Amino acid sequence: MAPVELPVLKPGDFGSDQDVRWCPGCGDYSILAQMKKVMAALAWPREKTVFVSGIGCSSRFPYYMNTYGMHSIHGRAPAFATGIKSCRPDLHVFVITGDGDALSIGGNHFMHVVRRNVNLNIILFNNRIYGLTKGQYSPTSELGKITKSTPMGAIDNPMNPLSLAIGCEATFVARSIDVHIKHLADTLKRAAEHPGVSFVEVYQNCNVFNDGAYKYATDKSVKSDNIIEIEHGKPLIFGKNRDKGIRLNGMQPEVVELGKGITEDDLLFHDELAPEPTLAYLLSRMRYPEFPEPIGVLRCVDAPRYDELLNEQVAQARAEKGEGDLDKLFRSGDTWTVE
Amino acid sequence: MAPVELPVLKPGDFGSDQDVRWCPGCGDYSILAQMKKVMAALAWPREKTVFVSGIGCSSRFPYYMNTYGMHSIHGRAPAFATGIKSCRPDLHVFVITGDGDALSIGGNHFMHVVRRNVNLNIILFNNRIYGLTKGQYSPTSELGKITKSTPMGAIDNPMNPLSLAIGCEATFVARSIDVHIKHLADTLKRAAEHPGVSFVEVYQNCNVFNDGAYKYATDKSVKSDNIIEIEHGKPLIFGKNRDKGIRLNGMQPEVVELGKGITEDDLLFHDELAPEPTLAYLLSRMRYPEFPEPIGVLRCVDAPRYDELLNEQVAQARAEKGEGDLDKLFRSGDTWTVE
Amino acid sequence: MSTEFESETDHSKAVLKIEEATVRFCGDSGDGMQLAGTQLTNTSALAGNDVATFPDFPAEIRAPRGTLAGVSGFQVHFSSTDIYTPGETVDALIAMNPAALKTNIADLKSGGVLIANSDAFDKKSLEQAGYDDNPLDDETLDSYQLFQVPMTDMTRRAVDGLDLSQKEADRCRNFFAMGLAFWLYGRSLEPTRRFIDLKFKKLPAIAEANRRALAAGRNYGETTDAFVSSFSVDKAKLSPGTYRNMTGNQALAWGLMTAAKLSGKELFLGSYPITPASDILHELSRYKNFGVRTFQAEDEIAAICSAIGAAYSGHMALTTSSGPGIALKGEAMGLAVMLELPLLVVNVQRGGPSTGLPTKTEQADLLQVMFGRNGECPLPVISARSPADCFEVAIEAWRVAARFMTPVMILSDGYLANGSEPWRIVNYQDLKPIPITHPEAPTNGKPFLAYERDELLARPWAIPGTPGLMHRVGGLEKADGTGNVSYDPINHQHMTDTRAQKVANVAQVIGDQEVMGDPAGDLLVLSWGGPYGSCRTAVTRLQAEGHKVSHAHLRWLNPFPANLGEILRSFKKVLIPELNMGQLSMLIRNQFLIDTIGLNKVQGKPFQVAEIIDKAESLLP
Amino acid sequence: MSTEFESETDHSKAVLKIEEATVRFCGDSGDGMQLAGTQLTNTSALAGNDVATFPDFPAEIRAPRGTLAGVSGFQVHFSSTDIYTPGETVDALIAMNPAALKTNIADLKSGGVLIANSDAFDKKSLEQAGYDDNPLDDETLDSYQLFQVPMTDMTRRAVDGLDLSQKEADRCRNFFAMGLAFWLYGRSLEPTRRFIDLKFKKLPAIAEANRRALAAGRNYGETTDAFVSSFSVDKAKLSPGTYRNMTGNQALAWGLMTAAKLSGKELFLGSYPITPASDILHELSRYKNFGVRTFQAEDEIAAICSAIGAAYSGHMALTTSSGPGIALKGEAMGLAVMLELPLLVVNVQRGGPSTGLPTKTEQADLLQVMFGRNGECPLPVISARSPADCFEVAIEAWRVAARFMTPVMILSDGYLANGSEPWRIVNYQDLKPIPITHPEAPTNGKPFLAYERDELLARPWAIPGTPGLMHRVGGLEKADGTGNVSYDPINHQHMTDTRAQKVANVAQVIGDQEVMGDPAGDLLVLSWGGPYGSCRTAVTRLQAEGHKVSHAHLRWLNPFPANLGEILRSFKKVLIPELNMGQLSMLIRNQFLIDTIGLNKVQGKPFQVAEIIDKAESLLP
Ligand SMILES: Cc1ncc(C[n+]2csc(CCOP(=O)(O)OP(=O)(O)O)c2C)c(N)n1
Ligand SMILES: Cc1ncc(C[n+]2csc(CCOP(=O)(O)OP(=O)(O)O)c2C)c(N)n1
Ligand code: SF4
Ligand code: SF4
Ligand SMILES: [Mg+2]
Ligand SMILES: [Mg+2]
Repeated sequence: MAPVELPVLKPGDFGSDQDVRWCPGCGDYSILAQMKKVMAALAWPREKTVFVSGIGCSSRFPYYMNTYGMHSIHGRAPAFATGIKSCRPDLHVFVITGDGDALSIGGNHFMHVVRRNVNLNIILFNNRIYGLTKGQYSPTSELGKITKSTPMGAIDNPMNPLSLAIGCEATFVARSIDVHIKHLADTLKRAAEHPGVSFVEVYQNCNVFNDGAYKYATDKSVKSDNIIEIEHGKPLIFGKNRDKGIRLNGMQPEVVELGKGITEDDLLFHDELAPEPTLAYLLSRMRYPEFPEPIGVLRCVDAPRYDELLNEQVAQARAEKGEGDLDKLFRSGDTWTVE
Repeated sequence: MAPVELPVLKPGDFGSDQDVRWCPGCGDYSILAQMKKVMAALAWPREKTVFVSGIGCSSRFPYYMNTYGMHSIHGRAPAFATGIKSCRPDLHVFVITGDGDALSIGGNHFMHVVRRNVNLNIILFNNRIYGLTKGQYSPTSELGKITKSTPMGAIDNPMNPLSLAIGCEATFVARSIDVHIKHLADTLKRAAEHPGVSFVEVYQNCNVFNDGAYKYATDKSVKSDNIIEIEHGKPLIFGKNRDKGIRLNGMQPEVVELGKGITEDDLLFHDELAPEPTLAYLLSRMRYPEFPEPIGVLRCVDAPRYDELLNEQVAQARAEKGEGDLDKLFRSGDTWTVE
Repeated sequence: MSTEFESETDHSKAVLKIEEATVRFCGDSGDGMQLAGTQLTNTSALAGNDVATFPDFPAEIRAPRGTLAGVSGFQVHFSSTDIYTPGETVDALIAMNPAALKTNIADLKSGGVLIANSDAFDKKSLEQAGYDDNPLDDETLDSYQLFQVPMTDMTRRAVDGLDLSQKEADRCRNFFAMGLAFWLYGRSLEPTRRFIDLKFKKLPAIAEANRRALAAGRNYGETTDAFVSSFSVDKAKLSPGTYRNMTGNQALAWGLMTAAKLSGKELFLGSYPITPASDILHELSRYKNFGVRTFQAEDEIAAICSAIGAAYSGHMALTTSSGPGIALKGEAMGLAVMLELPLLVVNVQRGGPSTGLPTKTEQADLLQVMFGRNGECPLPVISARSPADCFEVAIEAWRVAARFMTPVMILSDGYLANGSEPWRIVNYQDLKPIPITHPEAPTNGKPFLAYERDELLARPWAIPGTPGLMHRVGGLEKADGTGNVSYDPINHQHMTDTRAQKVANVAQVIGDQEVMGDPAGDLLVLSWGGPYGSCRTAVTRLQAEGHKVSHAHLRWLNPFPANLGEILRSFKKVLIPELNMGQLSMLIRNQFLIDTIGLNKVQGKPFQVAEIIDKAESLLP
Repeated sequence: MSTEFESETDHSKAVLKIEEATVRFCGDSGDGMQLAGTQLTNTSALAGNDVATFPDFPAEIRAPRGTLAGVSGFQVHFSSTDIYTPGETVDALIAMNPAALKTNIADLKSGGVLIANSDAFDKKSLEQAGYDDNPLDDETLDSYQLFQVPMTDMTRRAVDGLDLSQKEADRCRNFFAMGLAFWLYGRSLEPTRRFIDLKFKKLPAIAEANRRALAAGRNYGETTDAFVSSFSVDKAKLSPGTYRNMTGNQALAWGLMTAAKLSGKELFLGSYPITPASDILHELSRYKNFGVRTFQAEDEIAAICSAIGAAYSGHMALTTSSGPGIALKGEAMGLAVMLELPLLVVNVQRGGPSTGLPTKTEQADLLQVMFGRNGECPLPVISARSPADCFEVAIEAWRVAARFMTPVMILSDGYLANGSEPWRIVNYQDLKPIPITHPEAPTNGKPFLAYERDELLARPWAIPGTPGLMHRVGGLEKADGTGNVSYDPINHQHMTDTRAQKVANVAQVIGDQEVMGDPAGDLLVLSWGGPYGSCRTAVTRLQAEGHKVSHAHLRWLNPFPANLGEILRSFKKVLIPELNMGQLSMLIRNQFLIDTIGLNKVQGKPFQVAEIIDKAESLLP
């Protein structure tokens, strides 16, 4: 057969014919835009890609992508995706979810899909609020947060999605920010390319119910003090003048100023390939305001993938026993014949 | 009122009138016996104690305790317990669960009760198998394990319950072993006394469906090489002759032999009070056969408790607004009168 | 700052006295239509009318401004006579943009008043709404009294000089619309001014702007030539008393708090947010000083399980949700039935199946709540018939739950939950207490029997902390009396029968079914839940026309009142209007073998009175 | 090693020819009773009898040895005529200990053979079983033919010299019991010897011990004076063919694999273990070389969701569970109805409510599977009537699911799942293929419509990977045709009606209801599921006595066969025996307004034929 010339798809080709219905100004728009760019860059056929989501503002995402898609039920997207990927390892399967969808009602599926290392790409739009149901607190909302369901302030210790994912031994863990579009696109692309489960937490602004939740991380004047872009093999440096760094003090990270006898070599060097997840765990614990919060890839390691293993077992069984023969099966073991 | 002389209760007083129905030889018997001892030692009134469980062999536990108890539904015990404790902070509430109950179907409730730091005592009987349903693999079963539902071997990367709990910032995390009865009793007692959520993983032998799963940790001839009893403030030493230790190499633990220039001071010292859970996380990652597995208390820190905070909000609201007055409420805001 | 304070009754134009009116504000989600509707409601109620309202939200997510999906509406029905519904065909429609006009015009009655913000009918907005031509300019709207009002412009002018951004200025448009509507129906501006003062206390410029816009709207009606007359609606002859307006969700929350107090209990709510039930969680979480504990659980399963734990611990326990969440609670509800603990489960129904139409109303969960559990697993089911009725229903449900030691299901729906009507304020001390006793340790040396039963088959509610009563409960079948685990076949039959009989016994306390109208006749309209109002109105009208029609409205769906069969058999035909495909019908047909006639509709909307009348007339001789 | 090989037919004692016999082995869970029963079954089947079995497990957890809770039983019914049930009153009971005797003796028919392992009736065991005195020694058992056999002792002697521990020796007792039973019914030892050879290939000492114990048991019967005669049961006149014995769970698993192959699909099972459904998961997980993928999910919700994902991806998808797990799947089932994807949901029912009686059988989930979802959410429901029938049912269910693009519920129960009967092996190529086509990209430039329907209202099954058919599905109501989200009221009504009509259309393909007996008469026994066998036997006997009774057994519970109403109305009375409190009755009464008579029982056990006959007789003129 002659090689087929594939048409080159542009980001716009990944948009569906449905009106995008997020609130004007919502951070979700930016994530959608970056995702389309990444799709174009990856140049996978659209029909080979499936977006699966739960319920929430963020979970409307699949409707807006001109790929296959499923807007499922609240919290369960990882389970649908596991079924798809287990049967069809040829497909690229994305899970789009929110902080409530993934971590509240869907926490268990999230946990298990991560520890099984199913080859999915999970993008969590973390706006630290329930957007779709109009403003209740979520598992990532801060202590003391006043919301519709917590008029005296939230009293639940918030979850740290990255720590949780690392607790479940996620093989790819990253964080990015809705408005940091280049970083976001790069991160989404790396996540898509990772063989195994990839988990990206995206800081997303809900300008209606939780506006400014990430101001510290997006506001030009302060962000370089409050976030730190980590890169494999590089020391942890941040600050507007790149004059601050993170040093290890025993098991404890500490912020130091460069100069005054402290050089880059004294700093913690990032190693996203570390086989043990302890470093990634430590990084995930760095939280504003005590620390700059890491963005970028915290962990990226190779491990067996559930979906592949499952399909390998099928192949192996066939190789060892031959393609199943029903007539033979029916007649195996004790049978008797009536004439 | 004259002080009432409380009768001193013995372990046997905590046994109910129901026949204990585990398989002969099951590790659950030992845990039950130690729990009764701990109850007697704590000397809390029996009526102030509630055992809540899910479904599984282990979850029959409440029937055998002469306290209040609830044998609930599969995986949900933490949620029932949260309701009880939120309303009745005066009660001592224990959650008894299995590896399937807590980590498979119940993973989400486990995660949330831990991160909320509800003042419960969670004892997980980890036999790495589904006992009650007769031998399917569980989330803690090893890769490659052949069970009724995995005739070609399990392909799910097993969960590490301690890592998960630490990922959720558990304030008390410990591990013990069914047959290590003194250690078990001490650990259960410390867990019971911890203010906040306490989580104890107990290695439990299911001699019917997974016999010998913990042989490496219980067999006299090898156990001292394969487990390490950690103690706060003490260096990590193990081995039959206490001649081996754990040293930190960057973020990575390594096994070293004492002597030959290596002294106790070179070893990692345990600090269960470390405010950041990274050390506890690192310890939780030490797994047989690469490492001796830690038993004892990995983490024990103080943090606000959900149930207390909730009841404080109630008290605060009453203090600030006065005890609610329905008649006043009904007449608040816009009303009108028809003569 | 200057605010105009002319006498508001000084109408220079003709005033037509009418009996009732239905007014609907509609506009973009951001246009403040819910507020406008609420203000008109309160003002009308304060003026002594009977009122009922129905908000119509857009789908959960916010659509871009100006699109059809983003339209939000609020309907107010006020009357000098008793009313049972928020009205159906609309007498006056205030449309803030083309999209709002497009989605709402079908409900405006022929000849009705249509006020459109003509400034909003620009090319882009028309396109967004899918209009090729401007309907204000052609003959499309000829059958209505169309008033084109340049609201944006007038509002901007009214607030001129207050140093507001244009966006801020435009946000006052809804007050302009209110002012105009208030003029049209002879309403006082005072209550709304008070509201403005309170709400914008910290934003004096905004407060003043809204005040001015409000006045400008009123003045526009009064002054321009466009409107030649206004309307007046007399006071209704409501029972004497003090009233307030309440939505169903608020009434339910307050009823629950009242029930708690009446039974000497503190309330625990385990819930997970879901439209349209979330507001009960929001409301209850505000009343911690009433001893209310609310727990936003990680999911619906944890929510009900925490509530069962609370019930076991001796609290008044509750969980709230809507259809999809109720589906998730089925397994735990089964446990509650087995444990025989008092528990309230509230289902504020919405359009299904699956995620369905989350913001729309429907009654299609009746069979789910009856049967959505494994095994023979009966529990009592009660339903509310109007927003204010939710208050009573909550109390009655708890009375039964506590008396019978059983979970009780409360059915509401999106229409009741968000709709509102006047509630005659009760005095707490006039309410009948709900007596609850917890056993103490037996002193006669006999062992405590956790499943010993009283004359109605209820078991004792022994709570942790009580010495001598330590016992274990669980989901395995239990031995009669002791409650220990039992696999005995005959015991299982006995316990199954007992649980069923206990629920049947509820019929002994709920009283007989009442019938509005003659106890026999050609047609009985049998209804439950939200359609109460439309059915009552329809039957009242049919009776006035001399038809032998009566109306019976069921409050309890399980068990049925003892006399229901007798009533049903006294009519030649039985019509059951339901916002589902025949779920009550199924229960009635099964139990009474009567060939009921269904009027079924699943369109996310309540019945129109006319629909019921039409159907009934087709069945009458 | 020496094994005795005397001719097994060389009976020196009298042989009584009987038509059928029901034998039950019972003992402690550790006594190997299931194995003993299975061996007797296979041997009898190989001897040409019709057979049916019913194991009776103890509650899920293992009780201490010798306790009542730990008793395990296995009943075998074999016959020279067609049989439909595993028998009821037992002809011969083999009891390995006092606890087993105590729990089983009530089922032994008066005058029946009772073989007791007298060695096990020591003081401690008697106490554990709650016997004050040894029933073997007093008059308690006078109405039975009691044979006291010192099995423990005899077995130990038989294996003497094989260097086994006492525990190992005692484990051979079940083979002794088998040998004795085999002698009693003139059965060959050969099949069991083959089994021993295979099973203990790697443990020659154990194999030899079992072989010896087996022979010893046989010899004991042959030699001792205790037994004066044995029995023989002729071959049954089964249809010609090759047979094998199958349990319901195995038959279901194989049926599913067959259905997959017939439709050219690979099978995906998402499941979570639960009694009594787990064996389907176990069985299917063994056949990866058939392209079967099994996924043990973290819970039942993930199980069904993964299956829906698999269905979307184009596989034959399945989820299996029992009552409590099915309750958890309700929300996701609703989504499957909305997505209109083919999916099989298997509910192997057990005793409820809640955790209930996990190892006992019941049919009390019918209404749950009909209605346990929010909103109007219909799906077809099919039920199996016997263990082997599960094979057919699986295929038929998938045929409908794939044809109509709908989830289909398959009802089995603990009795069918663990019971077994002969299955006449089919030839794969004799089975009707299940044609499935997936659309390809339209070439006519028209957009692909994911919810366009064919004549039976099924939508196309477009699968990911197909260029040009990219589309999104979801749980919000969807527009007719396109499948895009739609909040339109009329569309919602239309889609609700369409989903209902689609399920109703299944009646067009399932064929008419058949009646055994006259098409009209005094009484129709209407049954579904497990009670098929008892009902068929009962009606056959009643007919033989000349009564005007017929039997109709429903396979599809939703929709009903088109001619069902006509049939029902042709009988004066309709009796519906169900292992629940009247769930099919409810559906029938609602739909046909017929005053059905229920025979209802929830005792964790199947019906006895006599129960049905008694009830039927009470209704006959
Ligand atoms: C079973 C069920 N429970 C509850 C809901 C209501 N619900 C829809 S989305 C949502 C949470 C949304 O929050 P998040 O996941 O953070 O997404 P966001 O809207 O913030 O993007 C809830 C509670 C539902 N649709 N289904
Ligand atoms: C909803 C539901 N799903 C499944 C089951 C069946 N089930 C009972 S216990 C259990 C797992 C038991 O394993 P584990 O929690 O490890 O406890 P163990 O028996 O090993 O102590 C399962 C799957 C159930 N009872 N309820
Ligand atoms: S509510 Fe918040 S998250 Fe949802 S669309 Fe609007 S801005 Fe975005
Ligand atoms: S099956 Fe295993 S865990 Fe369960 S009681 Fe028996 S030995 Fe213990
Ligand atoms: Mg969110
Ligand atoms: Mg286990």
